[in-house]
Amino acid sequence: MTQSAQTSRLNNRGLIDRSQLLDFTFDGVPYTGYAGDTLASALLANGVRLVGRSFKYHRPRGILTAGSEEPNALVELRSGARREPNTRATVAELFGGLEAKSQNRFPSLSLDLLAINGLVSPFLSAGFYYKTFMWPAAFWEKLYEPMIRRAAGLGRAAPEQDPDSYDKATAYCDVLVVGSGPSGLMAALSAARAGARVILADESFAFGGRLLSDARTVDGKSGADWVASVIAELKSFPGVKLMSRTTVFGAYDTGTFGAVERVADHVAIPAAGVPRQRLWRIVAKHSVIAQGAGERPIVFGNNDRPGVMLASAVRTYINRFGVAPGGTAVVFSNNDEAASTIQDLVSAGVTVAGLVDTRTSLPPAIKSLARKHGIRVFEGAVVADALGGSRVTGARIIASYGAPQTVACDLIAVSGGFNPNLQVTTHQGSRPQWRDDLAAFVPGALPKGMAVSGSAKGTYGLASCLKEGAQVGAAAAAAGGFVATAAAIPTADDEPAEVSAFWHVDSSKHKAFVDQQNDVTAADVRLAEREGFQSVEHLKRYTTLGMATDQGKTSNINGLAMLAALTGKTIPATGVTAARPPYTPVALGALAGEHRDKHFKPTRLTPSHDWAKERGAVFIETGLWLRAQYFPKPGETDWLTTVCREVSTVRNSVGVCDVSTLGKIEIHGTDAGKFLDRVYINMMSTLGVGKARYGMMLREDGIAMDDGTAARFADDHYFITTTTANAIKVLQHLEFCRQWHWPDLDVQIVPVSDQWAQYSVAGPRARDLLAKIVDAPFDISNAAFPYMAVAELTVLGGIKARLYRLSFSGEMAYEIGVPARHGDLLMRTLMSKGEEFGVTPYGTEALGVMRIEKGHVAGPELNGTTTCADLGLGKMASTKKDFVGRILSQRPGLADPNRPRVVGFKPVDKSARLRGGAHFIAKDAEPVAKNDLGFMTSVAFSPSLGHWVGLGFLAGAESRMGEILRAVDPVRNSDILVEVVSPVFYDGEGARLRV
Amino acid sequence: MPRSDRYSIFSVFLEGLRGQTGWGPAWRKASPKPSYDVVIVGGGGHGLATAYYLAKRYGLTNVAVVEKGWIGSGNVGRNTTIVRSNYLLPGNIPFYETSMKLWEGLEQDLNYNAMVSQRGVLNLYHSDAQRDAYARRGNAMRLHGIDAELLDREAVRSMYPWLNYDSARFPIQGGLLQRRGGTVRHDAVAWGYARGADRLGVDIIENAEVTGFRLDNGKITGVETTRGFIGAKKVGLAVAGNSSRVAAMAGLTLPIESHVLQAFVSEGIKPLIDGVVTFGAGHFYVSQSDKGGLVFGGDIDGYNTYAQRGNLPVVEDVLEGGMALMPRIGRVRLLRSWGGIMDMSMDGSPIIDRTPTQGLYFNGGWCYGGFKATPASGLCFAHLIARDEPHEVARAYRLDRFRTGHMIDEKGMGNQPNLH
Amino acid sequence: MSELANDIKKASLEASERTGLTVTHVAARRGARASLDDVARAAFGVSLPSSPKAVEARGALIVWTGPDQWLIVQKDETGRDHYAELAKTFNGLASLVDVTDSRTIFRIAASRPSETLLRNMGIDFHENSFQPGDVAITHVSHLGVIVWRLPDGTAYDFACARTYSREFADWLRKASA
Amino acid sequence: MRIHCPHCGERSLDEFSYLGDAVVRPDPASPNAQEAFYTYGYERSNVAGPMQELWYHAAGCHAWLVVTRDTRTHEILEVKSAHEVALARQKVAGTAQ
Repeated sequence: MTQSAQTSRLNNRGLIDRSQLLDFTFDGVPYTGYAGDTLASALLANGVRLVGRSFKYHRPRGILTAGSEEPNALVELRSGARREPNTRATVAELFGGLEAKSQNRFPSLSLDLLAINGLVSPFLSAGFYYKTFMWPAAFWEKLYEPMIRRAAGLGRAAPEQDPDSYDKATAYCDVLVVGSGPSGLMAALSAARAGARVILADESFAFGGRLLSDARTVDGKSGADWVASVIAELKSFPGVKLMSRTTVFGAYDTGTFGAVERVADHVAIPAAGVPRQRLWRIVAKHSVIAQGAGERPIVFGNNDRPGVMLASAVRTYINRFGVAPGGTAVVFSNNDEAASTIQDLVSAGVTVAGLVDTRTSLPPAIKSLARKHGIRVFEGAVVADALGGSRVTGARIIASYGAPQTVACDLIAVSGGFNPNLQVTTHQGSRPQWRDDLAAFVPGALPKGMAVSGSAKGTYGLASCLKEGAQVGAAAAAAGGFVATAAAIPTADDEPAEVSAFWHVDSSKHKAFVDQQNDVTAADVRLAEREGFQSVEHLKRYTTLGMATDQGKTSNINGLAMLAALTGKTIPATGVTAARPPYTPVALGALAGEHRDKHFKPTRLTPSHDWAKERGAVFIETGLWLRAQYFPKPGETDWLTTVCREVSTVRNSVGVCDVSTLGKIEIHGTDAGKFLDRVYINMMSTLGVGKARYGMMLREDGIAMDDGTAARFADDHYFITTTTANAIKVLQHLEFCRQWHWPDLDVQIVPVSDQWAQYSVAGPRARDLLAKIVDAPFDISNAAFPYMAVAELTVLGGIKARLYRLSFSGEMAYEIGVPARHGDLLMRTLMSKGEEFGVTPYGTEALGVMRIEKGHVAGPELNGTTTCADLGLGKMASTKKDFVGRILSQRPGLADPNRPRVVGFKPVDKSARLRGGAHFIAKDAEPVAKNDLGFMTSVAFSPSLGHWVGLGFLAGAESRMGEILRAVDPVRNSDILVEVVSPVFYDGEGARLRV
Repeated sequence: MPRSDRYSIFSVFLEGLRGQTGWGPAWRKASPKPSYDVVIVGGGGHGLATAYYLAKRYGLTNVAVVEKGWIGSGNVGRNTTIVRSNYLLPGNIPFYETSMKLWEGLEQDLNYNAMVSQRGVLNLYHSDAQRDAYARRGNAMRLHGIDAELLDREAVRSMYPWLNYDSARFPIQGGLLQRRGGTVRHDAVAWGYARGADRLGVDIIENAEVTGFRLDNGKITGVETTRGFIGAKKVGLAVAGNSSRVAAMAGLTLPIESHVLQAFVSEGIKPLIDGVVTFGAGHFYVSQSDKGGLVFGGDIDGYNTYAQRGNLPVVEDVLEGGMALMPRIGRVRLLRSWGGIMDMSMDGSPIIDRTPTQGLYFNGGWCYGGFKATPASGLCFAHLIARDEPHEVARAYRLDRFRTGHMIDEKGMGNQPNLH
Repeated sequence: MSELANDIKKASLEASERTGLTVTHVAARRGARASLDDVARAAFGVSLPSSPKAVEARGALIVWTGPDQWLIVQKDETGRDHYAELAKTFNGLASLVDVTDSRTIFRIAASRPSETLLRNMGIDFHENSFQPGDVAITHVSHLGVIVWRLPDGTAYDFACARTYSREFADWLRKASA
Repeated sequence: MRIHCPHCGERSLDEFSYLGDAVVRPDPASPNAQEAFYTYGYERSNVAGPMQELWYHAAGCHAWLVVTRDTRTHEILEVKSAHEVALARQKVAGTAQ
């Protein structure tokens, strides 16, 4: 059942589609509206005026505007997981089934108990909280702040994850036109006719801007009809992209614009596969900003009462939406647009009870218009106060002559003049300029490639806007190399637009709101000035003026003008706060696009992934890779059991691990050896063909960057590996060295990480297993293919492969590489042929256990602050050559022999568990910072030794070998004794490698 | 003197009854005197705090702060308001803990409510290695007597049940929590210190841009400003973001690059996030202001710049992190984004030291840790200027540490400022 | 592994994974660019492109992939080892690496990009901007890709790193819908 | 911000990574190498105005670039291949000897 039947809807008026009746609810009450309505216009059509409560004083608020600058009519739209807080009813497009709720009220909109804040408001002046709530200190977090936090905020975030999807897109054009009012349309038309690629974007669901809102004619047609004809022509150009429901929210460097398209906000639920919104990065060679101008209110007493509305919004509701926003109106103005407002009100059957104009002498045209309609004119007068509570009941008018008078009305149409919507022009740092004749700021110097047109530039008057748009559009296309002439200017009149600056009625005893959303009053501005907050930025920050969701579109200039009056400075000397992106608020989800949940970052799969998945592997995220962590067998319920079994199998028989994640880089060229000598600390040019060598690279600042192996396949051909984590960094570094440091060297660098499936085959039976897959006549005997040998060969009957006799595990081991497409086959074959040896696949956990048992350093030790000496690799550095990092590694702080070094640790109580991150303290010392000797970096339970083992950095390591220390771990309540030992726990002589 | 100079619930009540007419300026609009004992260049948080502590702790009241625009116009008014002392390295921990303790007593000290709010800072971890790195950090804090707790996944879940636990690309494993960490109302810090310094006799001179330094025999004698020459026995620079530019006027080259860090605030919503949460698998950290806005940020844009604005790719990167961590905020809207220029030092840690010019002292290189450091930075800089020797908790912040190889590199990124 | 399910085939767009190819990375040796060009012209009848272009000659598609670097994409033929032949041809003038398995190559058979593909590409993919024979090395949705438009204008090839190819196929499915 | 890669054409900022001041690695054999490397590594240009800097086309052709960019406005004044700049530098150095 509908509550009321759109009692304020005007017959035969507006651009709504009366054939589509739409049901919606507000605060649970059902209403109807039409397609083409906004939520605000539909509410007004149903006579609803009270829409929200204000931020601080919880005062009743209605609808002030008809656009995206709305400070008051904010609602929670939709419900459940789709709940959208702070949605401006003035731009929310009506759809069937729309649900909206008022916000920031308790228990209901009409009875808000927090309105009591209004009664104590004398004490809640601007910044009062900086002066109190200080005693006792502990009460701030416990009492005062929770109270403030609960009261603050507006709507509520959705209670669960956003169920809708978002998308990102990029578009290129020669000319981007932002705004489709008269000027924007003509700009787009001129550019399109010249053959330019044009994007025309408008935040509304309908193109036309003010042409839809004002009763004007262009070329003898109604505004809407003329718009339709232009849009039809624009559509006929293949190079034109028309984007409605698209807000260009930010201008960034080099012609890049951020825009958000509301793809499916006008339906209840987006269709399958359709995103709710789409983020556009628009790259424009030239842009035309034609976002129009926004009307500003005049500040007077109780100017926030529902029923006080911008005059331009009154016209929009009448003309575009066919709604009478009131029954009896008072028009309060300082400019000539009052005439249009009066005409529209009268034509809509609204009684105009008075025209109050701050100007002492009105233009004759306005006077005769008023006379014609029998409207009382108050010249040189102001509306000092709106009367009424939850809706306006009258206006108290004070003229320069006579006593104050009260005029009954339910609508006060207010206009204080216009502010060009220049925000986007300032995003790259240009400052606006003040124009006294317009009593407004206009765009200043513009970023390269940007032009402004129409009322966004301060050009008022329909004919002038059309003309300027045509010229600016043609100029933009011409600048892009197109032969362009301005489109013929359609016939239209310039409306009079004279304005006389007027900001604030100071003759009221009531609260007069400057920033309606943040409840900043004229008294707050006065107080801030009195306390010395006289910079416009101080005013903003102290009072919160302009910091609401409209970024002060309806309040900044008024506040600034009031401050200027108080300080005696001019407005331009007072300055203006900077507008920042976004132009209007943008859903956070849209800025993330599809990159959330599992798609936050891409997932990289190893060549044996499918096989490992079949095998029941548990996977772990390693950077962007998904790697097998361990391979539980049926019956194994504890990861440690599985990992110990994998390690033992490798140590006693053979295991296979996918190490394809290592970075792999081909280094070619006649100077390849020379080049590698300069990037590794050790010699690589002396490496024999068919051999591999462990290598370490430093950053230029002398700190260890990465380690890996270099294999030499020919005089001019090396193959190097990097750690999984540093693959990209090392490639970038090598390219830097090649291109910038030593451009004369003949070196070619080719990344091949993805080319090779690379598996470690490790354990005493590794050779036996490999013998089964290596094609004859390749000899893999220890004599023919010893430790650190490498070779190119074929396996499995002709598959090209590379074999490396390398060991990370400490066992006799190989790494075998095959082209990645054969990786799956190779793994399956190794598993089946290895059955007789009891082969096991092993994952990253077992890999880590064995490297710790062997004392190999890895990521936790290569932490970006350690030198190779710290890592126990100081002797590797060649003294016969220069290499990256050599010079700066000699600085005293890095060459200091007392720096902490890597050593091994084992628990004194063999059953005790070691913890990474524990700190070392001398056995009898207090666990305080001055006694801190170092910290544990890597730990593992060693199945080979039957107890935990660890690596860590220890100050004075050499003199502490064998010492018993405390390993304290207060964050995990652990404090145990450990013995300092060699970092190599297993096969210290390396005998097992070489068999 | 105005009727209500001391701030309290009583004065607020009294002024409420009297139409708020008895308040005077929070700080005088001072004009420069011919000379001072100390001139601090930079009316940001650090400069104002330095002046305050010079007067309050070191008895130097013939002090001026010169500011090129309005006080607090730099990073003290552009940051994401977080305070914490959860540092890793011994060169940093005592300093930031000194700062934390000063925050805890700030309001009573200044008689100004800067809304120091200790609602906890939680750094999430997403892997075993990250957990151990946080354990190392947490343990280092505990050894310094600072609170730190290592939480597991369930403990994190009980604090923030609606983060993404079930469909995350990098699942949350736990977090390092410092309960004493939190947020402070940033502008109020500048105003509070300004008011405090003013009441002790310090001249705060706004709209006076320094255009040069006057030297005599290698010793500083004063600063040239757009409001004329101001003589000074000692000059302290606290102009982070512009350090290189200002120091260049004194012939100094600094191990600092200027980079932009973007910050963001959403529309106000009812309480959602109590403390500060940082994502460990992406560039995103967030808290909620008392007004209800989600205040968040991510990584710096990564190129040298003096333009106080960034570009779109970083905006997207930050929000991708945000949505990955908290997919509930998808329909909350971004209200405003802005950029602050960071003094990125070559090891990610600050510099508080003498310069080769006698009487000229330098404070800068704060990277994006400057706000939380404000009180200790002011105290230590005041100590250095007054005593001509470093404060004991700021001894590591030497200008020459890069030359000697004694870097304080928390992140291990080396001399690459855009990676810190 | 075939990364692309048949379900992405659309009436207007035909997407498929290309198999049976040999892909060779060719990087000019220092100072050998001119001689390399001579040899290439002798072998293929065309010069190696110096800008992001792909040229087709004698069964090979030569794709610029950076300064002095190219991919040579050839269809496998029984009894021929393209890589070995190229290595012989360019011996001493260029470094060659068989990178056949480094990337997965997807093909969209279309004479112009769909609206969806156009907006999902980060570069200007408009048919007049990205013309037949054009090459771009770029990224889409955090995934690196080398894309070229066949010189005859009949199709677009997307070469993505093999280990990301499932992720890339997901993107392609969305981007070509 | 968009950078015109001399090889690939104009691309968005997110394809590039930044190193900073385009300074030349000092001669490690020079007697004041310690000081020269300190200056090279730590006292880099931080000018407010046009600056020559090194960028890497990470998501593109992997070329290092020398970009002249105004740090006050982000306006890019010139982009060159770093490899070519380095070669020219060596040529000049060679001629000087």
